[in-house]
Amino acid sequence: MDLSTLLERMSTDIASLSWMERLTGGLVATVLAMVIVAVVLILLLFTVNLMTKMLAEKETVKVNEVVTQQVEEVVEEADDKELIAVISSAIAESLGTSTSNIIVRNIIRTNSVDPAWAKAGRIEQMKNIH
Amino acid sequence: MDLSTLLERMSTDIASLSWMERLTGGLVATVLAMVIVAVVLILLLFTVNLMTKMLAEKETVKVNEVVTQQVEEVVEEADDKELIAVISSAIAESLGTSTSNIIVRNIIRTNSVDPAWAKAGRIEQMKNIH
Amino acid sequence: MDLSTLLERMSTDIASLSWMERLTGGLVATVLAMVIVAVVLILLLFTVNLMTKMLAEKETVKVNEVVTQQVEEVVEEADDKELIAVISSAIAESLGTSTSNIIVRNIIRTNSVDPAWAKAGRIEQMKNIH
Amino acid sequence: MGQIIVEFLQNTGFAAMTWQQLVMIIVSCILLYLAIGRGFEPLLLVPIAFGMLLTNLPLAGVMDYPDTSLQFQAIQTQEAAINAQNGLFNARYITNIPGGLIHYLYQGNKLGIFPPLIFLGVGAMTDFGPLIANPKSLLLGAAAQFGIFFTFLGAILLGFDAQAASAIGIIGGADGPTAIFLTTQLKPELLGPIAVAAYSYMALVPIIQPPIMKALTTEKERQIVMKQLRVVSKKEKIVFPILVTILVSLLLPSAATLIGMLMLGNLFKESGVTDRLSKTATNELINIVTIFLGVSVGATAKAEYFLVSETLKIIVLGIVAFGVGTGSGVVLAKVLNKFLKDPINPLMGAAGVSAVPMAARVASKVGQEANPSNFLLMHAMGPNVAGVIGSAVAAGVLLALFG
Amino acid sequence: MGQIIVEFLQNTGFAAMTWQQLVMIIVSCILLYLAIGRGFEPLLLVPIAFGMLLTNLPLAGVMDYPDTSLQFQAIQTQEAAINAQNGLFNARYITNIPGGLIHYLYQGNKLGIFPPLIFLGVGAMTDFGPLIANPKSLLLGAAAQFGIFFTFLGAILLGFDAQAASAIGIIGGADGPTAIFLTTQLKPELLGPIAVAAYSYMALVPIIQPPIMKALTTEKERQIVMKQLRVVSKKEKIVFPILVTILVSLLLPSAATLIGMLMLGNLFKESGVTDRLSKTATNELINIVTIFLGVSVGATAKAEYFLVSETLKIIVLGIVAFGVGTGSGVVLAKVLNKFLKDPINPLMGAAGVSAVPMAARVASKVGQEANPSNFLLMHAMGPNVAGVIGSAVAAGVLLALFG
Amino acid sequence: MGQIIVEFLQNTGFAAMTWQQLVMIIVSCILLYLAIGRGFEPLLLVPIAFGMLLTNLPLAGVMDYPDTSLQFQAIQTQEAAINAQNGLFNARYITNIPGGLIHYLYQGNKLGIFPPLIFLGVGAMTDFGPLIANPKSLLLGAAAQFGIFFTFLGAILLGFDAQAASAIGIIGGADGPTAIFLTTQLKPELLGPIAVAAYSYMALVPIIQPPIMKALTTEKERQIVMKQLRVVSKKEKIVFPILVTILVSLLLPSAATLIGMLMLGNLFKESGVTDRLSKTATNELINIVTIFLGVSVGATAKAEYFLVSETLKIIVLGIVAFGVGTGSGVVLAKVLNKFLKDPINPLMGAAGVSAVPMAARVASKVGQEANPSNFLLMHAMGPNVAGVIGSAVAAGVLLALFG
Ligand code: NA
Ligand code: NA
Ligand code: NA
Repeated sequence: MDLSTLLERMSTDIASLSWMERLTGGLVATVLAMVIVAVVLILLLFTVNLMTKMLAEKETVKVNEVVTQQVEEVVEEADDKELIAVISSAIAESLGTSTSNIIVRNIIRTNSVDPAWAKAGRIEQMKNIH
Repeated sequence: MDLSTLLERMSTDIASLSWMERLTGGLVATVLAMVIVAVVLILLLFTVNLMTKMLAEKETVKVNEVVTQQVEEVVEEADDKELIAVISSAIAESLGTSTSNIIVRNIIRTNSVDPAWAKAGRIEQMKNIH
Repeated sequence: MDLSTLLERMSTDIASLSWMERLTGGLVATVLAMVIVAVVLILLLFTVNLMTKMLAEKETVKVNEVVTQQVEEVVEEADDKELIAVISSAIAESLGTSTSNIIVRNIIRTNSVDPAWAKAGRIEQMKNIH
Repeated sequence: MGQIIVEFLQNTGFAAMTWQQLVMIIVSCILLYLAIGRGFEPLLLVPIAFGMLLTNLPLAGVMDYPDTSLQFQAIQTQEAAINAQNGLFNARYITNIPGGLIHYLYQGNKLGIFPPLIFLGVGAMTDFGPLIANPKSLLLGAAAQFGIFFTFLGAILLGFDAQAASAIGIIGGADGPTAIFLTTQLKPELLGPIAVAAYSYMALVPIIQPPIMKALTTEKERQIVMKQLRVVSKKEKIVFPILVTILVSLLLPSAATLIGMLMLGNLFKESGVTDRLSKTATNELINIVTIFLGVSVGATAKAEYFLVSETLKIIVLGIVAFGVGTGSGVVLAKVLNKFLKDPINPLMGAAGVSAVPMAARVASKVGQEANPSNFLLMHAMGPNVAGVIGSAVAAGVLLALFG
Repeated sequence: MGQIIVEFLQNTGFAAMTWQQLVMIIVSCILLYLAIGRGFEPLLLVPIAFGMLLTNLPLAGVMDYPDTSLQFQAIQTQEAAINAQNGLFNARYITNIPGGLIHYLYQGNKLGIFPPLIFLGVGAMTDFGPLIANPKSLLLGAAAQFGIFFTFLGAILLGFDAQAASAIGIIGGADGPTAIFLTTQLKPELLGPIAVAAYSYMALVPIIQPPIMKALTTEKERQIVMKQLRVVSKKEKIVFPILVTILVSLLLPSAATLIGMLMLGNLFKESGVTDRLSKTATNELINIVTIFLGVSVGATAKAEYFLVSETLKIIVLGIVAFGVGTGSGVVLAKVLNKFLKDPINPLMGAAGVSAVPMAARVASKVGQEANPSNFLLMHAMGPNVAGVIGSAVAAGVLLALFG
Repeated sequence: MGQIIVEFLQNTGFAAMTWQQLVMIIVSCILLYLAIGRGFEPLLLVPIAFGMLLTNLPLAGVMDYPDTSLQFQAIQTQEAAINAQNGLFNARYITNIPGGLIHYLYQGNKLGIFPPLIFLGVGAMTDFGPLIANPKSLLLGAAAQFGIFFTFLGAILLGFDAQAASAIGIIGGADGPTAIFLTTQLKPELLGPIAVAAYSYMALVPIIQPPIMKALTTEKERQIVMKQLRVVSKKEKIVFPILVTILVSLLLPSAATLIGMLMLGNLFKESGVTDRLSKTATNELINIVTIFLGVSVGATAKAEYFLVSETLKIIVLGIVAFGVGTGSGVVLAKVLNKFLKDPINPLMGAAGVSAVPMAARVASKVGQEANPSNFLLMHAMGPNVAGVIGSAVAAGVLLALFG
């Protein structure tokens, strides 16, 4: 019985195989499978190395530009205005002055990608889907 | 062959039609379809005009009332309290006083419909679904 | 006709039953069903009472500990930092000083479980699912 | 050309419309008005009414069956021949022309999938704390189901068969998903009127219940003050859903699906370690299912099935069921008071019909009218959530008897 | 052992690949580049391109049919025998070997479920206010559909049958879900090229439309200023979707599903009492459906069906449809101006092809080039959303004629 | 009346319960305790354990098959007669009595739909940066799969057939969705024990792995410091998922579905232009699928299939698979160090079994015990995510050999 038939019978009719045949078949399958896994991942390793080299050579700022632009579009001014309004009034209250006397000019938001996304709202959605 | 049969055969057996028959059928279908689209949208135009007039005559504040009420229910005070707590303590820290000496009385939130919705939480959900 | 057959025929062939038979069958079903509902909920009542007593005896802090730990893990510092940055700069602006001169040391967030959850982000997700 | 135009006009909905369809379209517009203009259960009435509208538009075919075929493979091996003799054929089920959109959405109801998923979300929104703190609430939750069985009897006497009578009675459970679940299992052809009646009466709780409550109680009874509920520990809240699932399912296997999903949702909430799942069950999942369930429930209310004398009977029987349930809850509370040291405010009995949390709010409000300093909401939540369990159990009993 | 390795190598995709598949893999990578690197409709092109990639990987079988059987139950009772004589058999449909993942996802397209769900979400994102304020926009929305029927005629003359010609023409509607819905109903085998063409041209609106707009208008016409739109009341916005559903579905029953879902979504948004459902329709539901729809649409573009001469014809006819639609909208606007007191800026006509809201933005931008102080975006949104209704109506007409 | 009560009692779950079902109910409660009380993988163990509970409640029928019929249409035209002779019949598949809820949810597993959707979400949560920065991690990810095949051999020798042995071996991949996907394709009847074993061992990583890691390494080896990983560019991260999909699917077409969905999710994340889809894939979609998958996986653990001697063997073989995988990763790292200029800390090899990101954290923690100033987490993430790819590839190999 050749190996190919042996593997076939291991999945269709293992009861008919002797213990020795099972051992042989199991060993063959184990070695074969492990070799294939290793070969696939090693080829992947070479390919990733190749990719890294190729991209490093051609590296430009093009992609980054697109991404940045995307992020900027998402930032909603209305949002910051809300925050500014809240904070101004809080400060005003605590200092005993009226809101209109205080101008919060520039709030730098760190780490704002995710929340901004969530707030981008209907307009942004219509822009993209459909 | 009448037009109805011609249209029928265009979808079941177009290969048997002559080029002239196809042209005729195609033209008929095009004109017919365009007319129907136009008629539907023109009727819609009249209907929308009619709707506008009818609603304008009867316009009351009933619907608005319901909606406003809805929105107000959604606003959660807890939320504002959280903000007030955060801001007070920040201000207190920066001024070197204890939180309990500062009372932030009144934070006006603009544009708060959407976030308030998200925070309305379990109670509001149970109220509506089920 | 015994009651069991009667109930059977009420669902398969009610047209063949006399009005009296329907009344009998209906009454039997009503009483039977109501008794079963009552028995089930009364047994549940006893069981809940039992549960309460058993858990009261063994009550430890184990479960609470786990839960607390869970909640604490969820709190993301980055988040508070963002808030601190925003608030500091707002205060700085309003007082006319530079941000780097103000240190907001300690913001106590109340009621933060839900928003924290939403912000816990990718890392926390990977930790749990998969 | 003229002939084509005539043909086309004959194929418009205007030409094909029956007066029954026109009536149903008007009914659906009234329901939309009640939902949007008056705020009655809009999250369910809007999809239901819109489904009702779509299904009654002539020739639109939104509920049409698909045109399907079976393609058998030729039998060419000995194995295939042996299989064929045992009734096993290689075959593929093919859709030639797709069915209407709502035909597909409706499968979630027909196969009993959507109502338990709604229960999963409801469970994840429900706090059983008041029930655990005061398990006697379960008695009130049981009593309020009497309306279901009383109406069952009435429906039998009016000529409905046992399955139909069960589905009509369950309207008295004041629980939409349970009513839909039981109806699709026992009498799918009545789904339209029963679902519409169930949700309408749930929306009308603040109008239906107070007169009954006041008629059955004295001013003094309504003033009864109840002592504050104890705090329920986290552990109890975690054990409770598991315990209820096991006990109820063992006593009444046919209730396992509804109770199980309700309690799984609650476990997601109370366990404190599955917030992601709890959040999804109470938001996206329940919302998506609500849209699909609502539209397809409404779409079962086709004119030809809806505008029949049965519908009128169902609507009348439904409100009887509702009223009797309210009343029997109140009466049991009064009976219990003869035996209890700490009396129950009998209004709490009315909250047992479920319709969470509306019935509890109504009960608490009527109580406060009698005694403005009496805060009963938490006490009413106990019978209220017990009523959810109670009607699921009642549905299980009816399924076991006539399923 | 050597034999096994040879066998294994023969079973790799490298050994089985055809040059057509290689071409398609390269095409899908180009589409990914356009979507990610250039930002063209990424939310749809990324899933579509990835589906195209997966389906053309040899032997991967992501679209494979399952291996299924029918198991008939033995006929053992008299009732079963009688049923059998009437063609009714107790039987179970069994999956022996599951199909490919995308085979299952694709059912949502094939059965016409996904496109109406996308429309539900689109409706919940759309503001029909500008259309209600200026209903004449509907005329422009009608005119812009002429490209569909013009192309239909061209496709007929190029030898396509009426169903194929309809599906090709609908590309000119500039509306992805409508194109997919009509194609799956009339000519599913062309879904790949038609969907790819429809979404590509929608992405290319800013490049395709301006030259046509400028060629058909004078500088002076483009400078026309339009008076500000009136404020539309909440009530009008609520009544509008109900009215449109009823009127359009009665006139054209085959358009009921698309129009109905679009308007249900809009009602969720405008009613103000179903925010939960509106939010879900515009977020999770549409996102999930978009992923599944996109991947499975892409997966229909198998090399053997895609790389045929018909595809080239479709791509050429598609851009003709698009261009004629743009042009006919502009021309109608110019014709209308001969009759109207307040003239329409003819650029508004180009917005009628839909591709919401890109076409409206392009029209408004071209207008501003001619007159920097002229803000036309709101005016362009009217014909733009009218174009969505218009192409759904056009799809309904084609379905009615050739479905 | 008495007779009815007796009948009813006989139909309770108490009367019908077997001792095996009781054991399973207790097991499910223990799993709930481990999940909730001890925090072991609660997001999956809670649904799994609850599904196990429900499925073992006697007579509850949550996994019941529906009762279905086929209705053949009468053959009345010549065309229909010709079709019939070719085996094509007009017929409709009808559900008489719906199946259990979990029967329907389970179809998502049975048809291989849920695991790839989980992978879509996992991909959108995964950062392949550490792997791209140090591709040698792939070798460790390959080595750690040795446990799978070692256990396969053991299972064969213990008398399992090749399909069962494959499904048992894949437990060593420490990857739930992959284990479920492979098992449903090769040996669905073992899904219960295999899924439970896979998720349990994944939860026990912090207990199982450290002793093995310490036994196979010297204190000095564990102290090895690795140099910081380079920054990976956005472009590399975008190209990587496309590249891996194409390469792996061409080499091993049977791995295309899992790898493809993993990489599509990752592309949603890294492309930066499909945030909506990425967010949905990592939240609502994965949560909904997790609930359905978990409950239905648990429900396959019915007492009669679960409480058999095979289950014990599977549990023992599973931990062997896990341990051997951990060990072979460590050993390969030590072997590699003989050839590399910059040595690898051999603990990194243990992270290759996947169980993302738990195994990486454990490896980094054990490293820090030996050298408190050594931060290895990012280095461990490389082999860790390589292990996900590795076990998907291993599953593909087993499918190709025995599918
Ligand atoms: Na109830
Ligand atoms: Na259009
Ligand atoms: Na792995």
